[in-house]
Amino acid sequence: MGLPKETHEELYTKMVQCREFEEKAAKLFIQGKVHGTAHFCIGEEATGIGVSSALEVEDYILQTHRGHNQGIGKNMDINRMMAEFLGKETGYCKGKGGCMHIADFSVGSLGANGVVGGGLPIATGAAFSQKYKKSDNITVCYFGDGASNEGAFHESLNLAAAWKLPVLFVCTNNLYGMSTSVKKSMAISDISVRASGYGMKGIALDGNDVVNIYEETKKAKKYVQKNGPMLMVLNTYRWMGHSKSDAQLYRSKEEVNEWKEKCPIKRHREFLIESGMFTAEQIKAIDKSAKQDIENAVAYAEASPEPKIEDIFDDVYAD
Amino acid sequence: MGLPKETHEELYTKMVQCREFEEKAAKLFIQGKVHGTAHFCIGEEATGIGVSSALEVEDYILQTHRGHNQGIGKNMDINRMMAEFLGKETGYCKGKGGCMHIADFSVGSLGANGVVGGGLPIATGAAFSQKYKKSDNITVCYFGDGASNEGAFHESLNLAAAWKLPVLFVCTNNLYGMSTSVKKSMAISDISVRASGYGMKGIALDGNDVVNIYEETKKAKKYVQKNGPMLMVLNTYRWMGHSKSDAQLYRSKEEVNEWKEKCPIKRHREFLIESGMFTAEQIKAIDKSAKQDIENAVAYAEASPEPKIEDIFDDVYAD
Amino acid sequence: MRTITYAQAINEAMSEEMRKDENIVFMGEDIGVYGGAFGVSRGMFEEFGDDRVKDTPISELVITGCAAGAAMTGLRPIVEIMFSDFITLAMEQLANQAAKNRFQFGGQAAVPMVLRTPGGSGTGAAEQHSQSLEAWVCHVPGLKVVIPSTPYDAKGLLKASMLDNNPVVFIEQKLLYRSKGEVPEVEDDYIIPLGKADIKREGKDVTIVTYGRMVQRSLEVAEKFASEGVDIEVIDVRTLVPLDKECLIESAKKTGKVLVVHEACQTGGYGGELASTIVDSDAFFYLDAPVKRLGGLDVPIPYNPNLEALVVPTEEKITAAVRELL
Amino acid sequence: MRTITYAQAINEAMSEEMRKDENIVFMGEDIGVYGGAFGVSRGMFEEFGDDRVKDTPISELVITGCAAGAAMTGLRPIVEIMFSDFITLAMEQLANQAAKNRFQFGGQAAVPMVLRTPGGSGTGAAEQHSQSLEAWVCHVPGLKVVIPSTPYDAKGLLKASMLDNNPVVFIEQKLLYRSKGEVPEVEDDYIIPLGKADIKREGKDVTIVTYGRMVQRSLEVAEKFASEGVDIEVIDVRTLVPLDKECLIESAKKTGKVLVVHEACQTGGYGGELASTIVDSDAFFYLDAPVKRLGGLDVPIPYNPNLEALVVPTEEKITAAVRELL
Ligand SMILES: Cc1ncc(C[n+]2csc(CCOP(=O)(O)OP(=O)(O)O)c2C)c(N)n1
Ligand SMILES: Cc1ncc(C[n+]2csc(CCOP(=O)(O)OP(=O)(O)O)c2C)c(N)n1
Ligand SMILES: [Mg+2]
Ligand SMILES: [Mg+2]
Repeated sequence: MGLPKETHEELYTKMVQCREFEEKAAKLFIQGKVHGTAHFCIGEEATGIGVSSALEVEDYILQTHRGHNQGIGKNMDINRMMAEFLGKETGYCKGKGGCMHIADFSVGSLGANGVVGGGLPIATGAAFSQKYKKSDNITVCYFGDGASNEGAFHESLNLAAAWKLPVLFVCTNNLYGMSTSVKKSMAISDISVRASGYGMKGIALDGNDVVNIYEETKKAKKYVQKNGPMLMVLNTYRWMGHSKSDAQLYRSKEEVNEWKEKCPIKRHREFLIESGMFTAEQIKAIDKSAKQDIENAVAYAEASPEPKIEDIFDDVYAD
Repeated sequence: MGLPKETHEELYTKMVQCREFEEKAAKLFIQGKVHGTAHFCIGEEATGIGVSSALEVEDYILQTHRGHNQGIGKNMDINRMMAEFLGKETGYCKGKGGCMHIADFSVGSLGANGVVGGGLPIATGAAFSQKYKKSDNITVCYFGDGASNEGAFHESLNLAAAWKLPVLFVCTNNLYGMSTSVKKSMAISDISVRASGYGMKGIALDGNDVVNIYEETKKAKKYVQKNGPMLMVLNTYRWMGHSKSDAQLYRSKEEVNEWKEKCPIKRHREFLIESGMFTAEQIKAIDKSAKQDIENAVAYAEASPEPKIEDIFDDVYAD
Repeated sequence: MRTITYAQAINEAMSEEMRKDENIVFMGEDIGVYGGAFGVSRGMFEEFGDDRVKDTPISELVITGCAAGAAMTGLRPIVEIMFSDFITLAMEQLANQAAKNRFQFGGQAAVPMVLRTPGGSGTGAAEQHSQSLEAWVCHVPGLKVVIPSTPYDAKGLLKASMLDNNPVVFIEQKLLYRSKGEVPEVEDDYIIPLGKADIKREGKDVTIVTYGRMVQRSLEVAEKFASEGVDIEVIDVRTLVPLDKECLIESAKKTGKVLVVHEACQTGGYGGELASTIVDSDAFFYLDAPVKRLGGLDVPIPYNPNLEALVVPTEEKITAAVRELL
Repeated sequence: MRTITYAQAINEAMSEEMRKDENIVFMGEDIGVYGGAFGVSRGMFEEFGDDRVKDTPISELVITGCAAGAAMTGLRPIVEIMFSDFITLAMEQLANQAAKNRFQFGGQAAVPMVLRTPGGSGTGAAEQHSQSLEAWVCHVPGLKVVIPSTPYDAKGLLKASMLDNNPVVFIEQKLLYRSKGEVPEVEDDYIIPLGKADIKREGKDVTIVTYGRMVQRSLEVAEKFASEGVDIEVIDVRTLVPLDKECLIESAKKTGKVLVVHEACQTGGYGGELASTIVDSDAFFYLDAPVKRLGGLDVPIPYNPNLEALVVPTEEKITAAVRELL
C-alpha cells in the first residue's frame, strides 16, 4: 500500500525546492550578498522533508542549524526564509535571526537553533504543553550525531521518557559533527542504541529514502501518542562543507562521491518515473517550477526593506 | 579462593569506622556543634569501602557528597576528616570546605563534590592524565542514581569511551535522589544498561556485599586498564534521611526496615564469624577499637584551632 | 495585615496564582512531597497534584529548557533550581534560549516563565551552595531579575513575575526564608510592579543602595547611626533588571553620599552597575564623596561559620564604610 | 620585529610552549585537522599529533572539566570553546570546580589550565554566536581573565596564562583574528605578566578605559580628536582579573575625565567594575565630569549586518561620548 500520488509529488517538490534554495543561497554567498554563515543540508533533504511532511500543522518541530529541509517539510514560506537569509525585515525573524534562527510558529516550527543540542530541552517543554493540554499532537525534535554527545541530549531524552512526553527525537546522523567523525566522537556506530538507556524505543533508518522516512514517521507519531518518546536515527551524509568555509581535509573525495551516488532526490525521481507515476516531462516541470519558486523568493527578498535600527529594542521583551 | 584474612579485617574495620564516624557526626549535629549540612551513607558502607579498598594509592577517586565510605576506603585520615567536619584548621580543607569537599591528594582522593555529577568530568581529566603519562593506574568516579540523569554523566561516559580512558564509573544506586525515587526520575530500572549507549561494559552488583564488591573492583580495574572505561552499578539503600532535615515522607518505614535487615556490616560480621575466620570476641574488639578511633578523632578535632580570617585569601589563587 | 514568613509569602504567591490560572505549572527537584529543599512549596503537591507540581530528575539544563519550551507553547511555568549555584548548569537554556527566543524569532515567541532559585551564604553549605550570582543574569538582555528582601515584597513581586510575559529570574534569599513580616490579608490581592525600587528608610545624609539580605542589615546600621544624628536613606533595589535608575539618582542627589552594598563578591558584582548608574548621571554633580561599594570578599564562600560570616558585608563593615563617607 | 596576525600569535604562543613542556595538552572541538573554527590551531595537529591536540566530542561541559581534572593531576591543558557563547554550557565546571577546587580543598589542588574562547560580534553569526560574556567569568574568584587586543599582547599574555598555575579564561576577539601587528622574532621569547594594563596611547585630556576589539576603535577616535587638540589617553586593560587598578586610577587623576568602553552589553558589563573602581578611589576628587560608560546596547546581537554594527560602540558613539565629557 503505497503513498498517494500527491504525497509523492509533495515530497519530491519540497526536496527539489530545498536543494534549489540552498544552491541559490550558496551562490548568494559567493556573490557577497550575505554576511554571516549558513549550513547546508544538500544530500540530506530526505530527512527533514520526509519527517516534517508527515506531520500536521499542530505538531511542533524544533529545527537545527542545518534545517532548511526541516522547515520546508513543515510548509514554511520560502519567500520569508529567503528574506531572513538576506536579513530583511520581511524575513521570518525580521532580519534579526538569520537562517540559524528561522521559525514559523504559525506552521508549528518553534525555531532553528544555533546551539548544538539547544532545541532538545525546548522540545520537552513543547511536548509537555501538548500532554498537559491533552492534545493528540506531538513534537519532533531534530538534532545531529554531534548533538547526541551533548548533555542536553541525555537530560532531554531521560526527562521525556520519565514523563512519557510525546516527543519524536530525530537524529540526523550525517557521520560528522563539523570535522569530527562519529568514529572519533563516540564508541558506538548505531546511535539508536542510546534509546535503551532511557527505556525508550530506538530505530535507525536509511536517511536517504524519503518515502520510508515519511511512512515511518507516520507510524512513529502513532507510537509516540500512545507510548511516549521514541528515537529515530536517520543515517545520511552532508555533501557540502560544514559551513561557508571548510576545506574538508577530514574526509576523502571518494567518500563524498560515494554518497553523492545515493542522492535522495535522484533516488525518488527515478522511483517516480520507473513506477510510472510520473513522466520524465512531468518531473522536469516540477524541477523547473521549483527553480522558479526560488527565483521568486530571491526577488521577494531582494525587494524587501532592511530592518531599521530604530526598531532594535522591539522584541527584546514582550509587553 | 577467598580473600586473605587481613583484607576481610580491613573491610570490616573500615565499615565499622565509617558507621561510627557518621553516627557520631549525627550526634554532633544534634548537639549543635556543627553548622552546615552532611549526607550520611549509613547502610551503604559496603559500596565505597569495597571499591576504594581494592585500589592502590596511585589510583584516583572522585567522591560524592555522600562519600565518607569512599574516603575511608581510600585510607583517608579519620582525624582530619572529623576536623574538617568541625571546620577546623587541621581539617583536610583547613576548615574551608567541610565534609562536602573532603579531599586527600596524598592518598589519591581528588575530592568530594557538592555538585551532583560534578566529579564526573573531573574524573575524565584525571584518567586522561594517567593515560597520557602511560600510568597503569585508574580513576574511580563515584556518583549516585540521581547524578546519572545529569548531562555531565552522559558527556563524561561518552568522552571516556571515545578516548578509552581508564575510568571505572561507580554508580551508587540507593533508589533515591533526595526524595525522588528512581521510578520517577528514569524509565529504566537497571542503571547499568546506560553503558551500552557509549559502547561500554556495564555491570550491576549487590551494593551490600562488600566482599563481592571488592573482588569485582579488582577485576574491573584490570578490565579498565586494558579496555577503557566501565560502568559498575551498586544497588543499595540509604537508611538515614537525605541530609540533616528530611521528614522522609517519600518512602515507607517498611521499606527502610527491609533494607536495614540487609545491613552490609551485619552481613560481613556474620560471615566472618560463621566462616570461623574471627571469633565474636575478636569482632567485638574491632568494634570497640573503631569506636575509640572515632572518639579520638573527635577529641583531635575539638582540640584543633579554628581557621583564621587573616588567611582567607590563601588558596584562592596558586602562586 | 498578617505576619507570615518569606517562604510562606512565596508559597502563597504561587498557590494563589495557580488557583487562578490553570496554565501555571511548577517544576523542580524535590518540590513535591518533600516540599523543596527549603520547604517553600510545602502543601502545593497535595493541593495541585503531580500534573502541576512536578518533581524532576536532577537535570538543571533540561528543566530550565522544558520550562522555556512550555512557556513558548502556552503555559506559564515556574521552575525551581534548588540552589542558585546550579544555574551554572542551566545558563545555556536560560541565556541563549529563554532570554533570546523572542528577539531572535522576530517577536514570534513569548517566554513567560519564572525561574526561582535561592541565593546567598550563611547556611554552612560552603563554596558550591552559597553563591550570589545575580550579576550573571542581569547581564543577559531578555531576562528580568528580581531579589526580594521581605515577605511583603516577595509575595507581590513574585506575583508580578508570574504575570509578566518574559523570563524572570527570581532570586530568593536562603537566610530570609524564615524571616517574618506583614503582608495583606489573603483577600487583598496585590502585586508589586517590576522595575520599582523601594525606599525602605528615608534619610538625608547618606544613601545606601542595596538588595536582598543586605537590606535588613543596612537598616540596622541606619538605626544605629540615627542615634548619632546621621540620617541614612536605605534603598532596596528589588528589581535589578529593569532597574529603577531614577530612584537611585534622585536619592544620590539628595544625600550626596552613596554606599552600594551587596553580598555577592565585589569584583564584577552588580554593585558596579548600581554605582556607575549614579556616577554617570547628573547626580555626579551633587556627590560629596566617592561612591563607595561594599561587596563580599573576592573569595569562594568558606565552610567554617566564622569565616563564612566574615566574607560578606557585616554590620561592622557597613558601618565602617558609611563612616568613610561622612 | 615581524608582522603576524592575532591568530598566528596565539598559535605561536601555544606551539612554542608545547615544544618546551610536554605536560601541555590541547583539546577542543575541531581543533585538529580542521584547525579550529577560526583556523587558530592550523598546523598544530600535524606537529603535535593526536595525543596532544585532541578533537573532542561536542560536549562543552566535560571538556572543560576534563581539562580541570587533567590540570589537577599534573598536566597543563589548554581547552578551546569554539564560541564564548558556549561557556554557558561549561560554567558549572569552570566556576564551581576549576575556580574553587584549590580553595575548597584547602590548597591541595592547583588547576593550571587555560580556557581559550573567541568572543564578540561582527561576523553575522547572530544572537547565539556573538556574545561578550567576560563579565560572568570576572565575577568568579579563582579565575583570571585576559582579553588581548593586539598580536603582540595576545602572544605575550597567552604565554603568561599558560605559565600561570591557575585557571585562566583567555577571551579572544573574533574580529581581530586576521588583524596584523608586530611581534618580536621567534628567538626573542617574551611574556607579558598578567595584571598589567597597557597605555596604548598617552594623553592628558580624557582617559578611555577599554579592552579587546574596542581598543583599536578608541585609538582611531583618539587620533581624530588629536587634530582638534584634544589629547586622549587610551588604556587597554588587557587583564580584567586581576585588574591593574593603579593604572586606571592614575590616569583618571591625570585627565579628570574618564570614558569606559566595551562591546558587551552595558547593563551588568565589566564597565561597571572599571568605572566604580575609579570612582571609589581618591581619583574621585580629581574628576571633572561623570565617569561615562559606553557599552553595547542591551539587546541580543542581531543578524542583519547593519543592525549588528550599530548595537556595539561605533566610532561615532565613542566620539559623541567623549564630546559629552569635554
Ligand atoms: C553548543 C555548541 N557547540 C559547538 C557549536 C559549533 N558547531 C555548530 S554546528 C557543529 C557541528 C554539529 O554537528 P551535528 O550535531 O552532527 O550536526 P551537523 O552539523 O552535522 O548537521 C558545531 C560543532 C555550536 N553551534 N553549539
Ligand atoms: C547539580 C546539583 N543539583 C542538585 C543538588 C542538590 N542535591 C544534593 S544531593 C542530591 C541528590 C543526589 O542524588 P544521588 O545522585 O542519587 O545521590 P545520593 O544523595 O542518593 O547519594 C541533590 C538533588 C546538587 N547538590 N547539585
Ligand atoms: Mg552531523
Ligand atoms: Mg541516590
